[in-house]
Amino acid sequence: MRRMTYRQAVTEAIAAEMRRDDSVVFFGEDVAKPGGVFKVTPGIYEEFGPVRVRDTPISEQAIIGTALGAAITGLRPIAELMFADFIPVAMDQIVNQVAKYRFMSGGQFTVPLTIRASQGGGGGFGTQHSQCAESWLMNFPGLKLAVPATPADMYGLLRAAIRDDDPVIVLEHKSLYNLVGDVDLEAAPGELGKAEIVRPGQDLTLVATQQMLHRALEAAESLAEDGISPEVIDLRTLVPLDGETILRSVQGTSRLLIVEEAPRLGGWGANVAALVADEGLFHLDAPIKRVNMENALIAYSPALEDEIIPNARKIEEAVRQLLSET
Amino acid sequence: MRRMTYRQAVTEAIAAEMRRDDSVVFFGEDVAKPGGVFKVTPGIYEEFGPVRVRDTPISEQAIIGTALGAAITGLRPIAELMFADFIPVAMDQIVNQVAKYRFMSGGQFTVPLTIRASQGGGGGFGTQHSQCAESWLMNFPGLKLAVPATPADMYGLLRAAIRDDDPVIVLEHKSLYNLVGDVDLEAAPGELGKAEIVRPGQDLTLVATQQMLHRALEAAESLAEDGISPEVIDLRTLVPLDGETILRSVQGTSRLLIVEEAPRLGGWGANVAALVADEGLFHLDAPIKRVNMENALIAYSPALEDEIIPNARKIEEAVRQLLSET
Amino acid sequence: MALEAGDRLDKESRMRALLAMVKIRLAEEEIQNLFMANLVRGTTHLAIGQEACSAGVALALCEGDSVTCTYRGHGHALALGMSLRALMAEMMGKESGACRGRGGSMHMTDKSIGLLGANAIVGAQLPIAMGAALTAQVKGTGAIAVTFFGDGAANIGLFHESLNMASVWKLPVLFICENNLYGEYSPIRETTPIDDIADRAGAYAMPGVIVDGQDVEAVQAATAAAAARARNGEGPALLELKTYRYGGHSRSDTGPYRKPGELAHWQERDPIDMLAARMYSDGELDQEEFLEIKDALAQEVFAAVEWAKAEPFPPPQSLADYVYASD
Amino acid sequence: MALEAGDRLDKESRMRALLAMVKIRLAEEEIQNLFMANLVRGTTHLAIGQEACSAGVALALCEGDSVTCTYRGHGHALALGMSLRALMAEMMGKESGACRGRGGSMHMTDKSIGLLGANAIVGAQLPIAMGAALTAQVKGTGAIAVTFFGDGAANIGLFHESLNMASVWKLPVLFICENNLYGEYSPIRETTPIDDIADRAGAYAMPGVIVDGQDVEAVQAATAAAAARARNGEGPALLELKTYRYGGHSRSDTGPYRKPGELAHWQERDPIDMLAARMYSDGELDQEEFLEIKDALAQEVFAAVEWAKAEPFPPPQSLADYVYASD
Ligand SMILES: Cc1ncc(C[n+]2csc(CCOP(=O)(O)OP(=O)(O)O)c2C)c(N)n1
Ligand SMILES: Cc1ncc(C[n+]2csc(CCOP(=O)(O)OP(=O)(O)O)c2C)c(N)n1
Ligand SMILES: [Mg+2]
Ligand SMILES: [Mg+2]
Repeated sequence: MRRMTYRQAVTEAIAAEMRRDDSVVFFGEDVAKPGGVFKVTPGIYEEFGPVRVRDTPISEQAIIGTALGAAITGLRPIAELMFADFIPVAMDQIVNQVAKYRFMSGGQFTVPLTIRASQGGGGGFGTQHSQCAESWLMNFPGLKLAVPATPADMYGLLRAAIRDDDPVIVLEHKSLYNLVGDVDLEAAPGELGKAEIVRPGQDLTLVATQQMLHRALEAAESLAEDGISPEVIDLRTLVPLDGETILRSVQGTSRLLIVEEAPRLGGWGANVAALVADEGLFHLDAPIKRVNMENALIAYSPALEDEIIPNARKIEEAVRQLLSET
Repeated sequence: MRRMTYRQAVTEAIAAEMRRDDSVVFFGEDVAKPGGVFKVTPGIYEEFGPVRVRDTPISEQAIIGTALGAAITGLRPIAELMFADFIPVAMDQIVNQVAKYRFMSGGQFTVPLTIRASQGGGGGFGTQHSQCAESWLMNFPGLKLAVPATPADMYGLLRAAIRDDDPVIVLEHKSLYNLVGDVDLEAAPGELGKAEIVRPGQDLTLVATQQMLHRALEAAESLAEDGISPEVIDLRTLVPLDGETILRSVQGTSRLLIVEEAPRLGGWGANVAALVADEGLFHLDAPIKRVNMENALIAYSPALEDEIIPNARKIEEAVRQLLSET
Repeated sequence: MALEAGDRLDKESRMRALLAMVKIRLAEEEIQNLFMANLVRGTTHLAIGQEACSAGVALALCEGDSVTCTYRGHGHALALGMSLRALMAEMMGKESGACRGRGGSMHMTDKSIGLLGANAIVGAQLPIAMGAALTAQVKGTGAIAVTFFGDGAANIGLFHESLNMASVWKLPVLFICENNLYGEYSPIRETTPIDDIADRAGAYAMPGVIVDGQDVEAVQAATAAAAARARNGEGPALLELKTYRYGGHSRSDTGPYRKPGELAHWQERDPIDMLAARMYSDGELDQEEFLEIKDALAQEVFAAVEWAKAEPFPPPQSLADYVYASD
Repeated sequence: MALEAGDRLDKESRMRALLAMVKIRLAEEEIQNLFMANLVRGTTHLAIGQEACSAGVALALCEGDSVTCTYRGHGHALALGMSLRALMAEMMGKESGACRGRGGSMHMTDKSIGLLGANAIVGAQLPIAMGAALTAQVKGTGAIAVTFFGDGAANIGLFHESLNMASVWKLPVLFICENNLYGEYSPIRETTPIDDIADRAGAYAMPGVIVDGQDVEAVQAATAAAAARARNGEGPALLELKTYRYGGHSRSDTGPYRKPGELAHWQERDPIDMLAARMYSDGELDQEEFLEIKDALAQEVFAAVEWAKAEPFPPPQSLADYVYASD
């Protein structure tokens, strides 16, 4: 066990896999010599050298396409796209190429490719540098999607992604880079597709990820003082989606509140709601509620940014409101 | 009233708006002299000339960016992207620029821009030329999204899109180009954000769009013979989403089946389900069901393509199944 | 830069080139028939007239090299050695097709011959070949990668990103532009402000070479020279093969945008005829032999089509296969 | 191509350039203070050292022309005439900011001065300026558009698509590359295989001009020449302004990647000092006047900051405003 930040967990995961497997290579903009704009990958270039670790030109499409070509010919690339907001710049390569390559070839290729990007709001980076990408990316079969919320999960899921034979997008939440936690460097890699009940409870189910998970836990803490006990689930991966854990929890609590850092339309929470409204409808004692960003955008102004991104207070209010519904 | 195809309705709508308003311009790949790869825009170049109607290089990003710049400086561009599958190539311009431009400027600009693309499966075009794009595009506040299913709606909604002061993406379903219907060329433009009950009924609500709408109607016809009467709703636009019409219908029928030409995860139907599971839960007598493409991709092989895209038979089965649930 | 066309090919290589080109021509004519008869759904993009490009490049490659190409890829597939059966079955969406019917006409792919994929998104295949070149570079295999694209693709952003990054990383990759004068129905002069795509190479500090794309020997020589340079660690090159498609852009296009006489002009320099004529005059082939060759290949094509027609479709319950590796 | 630098500017224009450059410098120094003191959240990208680029281009533009630029856009905004108050209030996310606090440091935008937007996605602003040029062309207004970008942006796909399409359509747009030698922490020579971005112009059949980006008069002259050509219907041009940023890429960057002595070398050719020296020697300015100018501008900057601090934030209930025109 070592105490480390979420940021360090990324570095450690990449280093561990590169040590273990020569075919792992890593590239992106300013990731090698500079160690990444969020200082997430210092030392990787120094340890593994210029053949396996490379800075690229500002060319997101070429980065992903090259990583794909390398993945189908024997390497296990990790490609970084810096801000998840830049994913759309390389969108064709991600959704029409990477996601579909194995399928279109009738299974001739596997695509062991990891794409990393940092995402999320709260830092005052403005409308084009604060988005979460998982809700868009859920639309493309062929991709897997991990959204770790703790240093241990980052270490576990990023290694799982690198070892996985399918393309996995790992989204790192910027607001969590300094979060500290215990990490077992010798642990087996995480499992893609497994949610975790991070706080058991019986009054309602709270489903969240990343920054929202921590805020949900904060709300749960405060609600506990009033004897309200939410069960808090960290989805950890959105594809595959662990429907079983969600349904089992809702069966116990009869109420579901989904907390997303995403606009309402299109948000991943709609998928969770749809799942429960289909397979778990008769467990429900109340409407499925969602706390999210409505259909608006993240502004630069702190006054607006702090308002639009759900916080513990809003989650708490939504819980109390939901418990009052019948 | 004139009988015309869905294809002709596109041509007529563009021509009508270009006649009415000098600031409407139109460009895209092979849309001018060749009249479009689906022969959707013949005669437009001849009537309005090379200044207002242009063929472009194969440069989707530049097409959308140029259209955006023109839109904020006094033109009303219609930009064509040919296949909706190419939307990801221009994704940054669409979702980070077009969608957010007004917001980021604090309302200094309006963006009266129409983006057209043809979409959908069933034609044997393979994995990269058969997708529907509306489910991805729902994730981006700032965009509006129209999916007309009939010649009259195409004529009405495309004109509404061109006149709208916000960016509207109009998706034309390839399988409907030859569909014939009556169109009133003098009618007022359609209204974005209004669903239509195209077949009233009381046993359950069937929500669909475009190709799926026609298949749902086919299923309804056949179910009627057994005395089963579904209420069929054509959403027509996904953003804005007409929740009111859906909720009112479900209140009457107590059952909801959503039919999508989309993979299950991320599909727009999840949003409709989430809406009803929130605001209409207590109307429901049965789980909310969805017929869609599961989490798979459209193959080239007709055997697989015909299997994966929902058809009337599958919709009918799902209806019968849903009516048997309690 | 000093890429120079080599000598003429020896008889055996010429014969290989001739066989490849005739096979492509006959196979594509048959494919067009299938489509026009509506025996196959969807669309198709033929390379009839452009056979020297794929055949010439393929002759210059070695085992272990990789190729990506476009939807106009039947020629590349056959030149690299895809079996006619796998091709025809794929064309019909059959389980025994090269991609088990999942790919179709636009996605002819065969890992076993180094054909990493034909792409239906303009330009998307360029960096995928670079990835194969990266693998070769990282592993030090000495292999190279080749990517084919059209004149129209030279205007898409990814062309630029690819050539730039390949040059910076000195990747062993050849960018091969088959300039057939049109992107769909638009003449290149209306979408591109320069005459020669090869002139863009300078923007990336790499060699740019204009090659007679109707002369299979010239194509082979230019490719071999660029390949040798790439294998030698000197980085990528851009080759522009000047060529022409006799047919329309795709199935339904009759080519109304052509200038009068243009097609006939190009047909005078038909790649198959040109090579055959040289072989005649060098005493390497006579008319009768050539007829026999054509006949045999026509039989082979016919047999492959008949075989493919009888093959089964993928089972419906397999529709979600191959989406993930674990499927 | 025959773009030629014009004569020296007259005294009045020089004075305008000097005022603009000093204002930018002082305003940005103050912005850096605000960020380092954590009075403002997020990040910022300063153009200190590059002031001659924005000031020189702005001097060559006319009313009705349009500009797009990057996140490193405070200089462009001020050179074009944005008020210091609107800028500072925007920097702090206040309702009275240029974008009502929605944009922030990376999105300084002011329709009233023709500044159509600063973009935080590398390269995304290029075609947006082309759209303004298209409007001018369609409406025959005689206006032009200008788009600023960095050396790093010259490797992104959209650069290529934009220059190509602008050339084909002969749009009245100027592509202005501020080559400050770095894209974030990466030196241009490690990401770009050629020395001069201007050399890429040939791939698009447009003029490419290398300009001393530290000499505001050279920038003005080159821009004016290219602008005249564009207004005349002769199409776009690519200008490469050789320049240098004294600070890091953004707020937190201290520039450890610089070569020793590099910064000092560039500071010897400081754009403000260079112009001031010329004005001294031409008798258009003396040291005392210059000090007074600086002082007055410093006061103005200070007053704008203080004013902005006291301004209100946008009301929380307005968070969904301006997403749609109907809001
Ligand atoms: C990104 C993208 N844009 C547009 C298309 C539609 N399209 C298919 S082929 C083609 C023309 C390509 O021309 P060229 O590159 O010259 O290749 P050719 O077909 O002549 O071999 C176009 C525009 C596409 N498939 N992908
Ligand atoms: C598409 C995209 N990729 C990456 C980034 C991150 N990024 C911001 S600025 C920058 C460097 C740009 O360098 P250059 O174009 O030279 O402009 P400069 O900052 O030097 O003015 C990068 C990589 C981005 N904002 N957008
Ligand atoms: Mg072509
Ligand atoms: Mg720079």
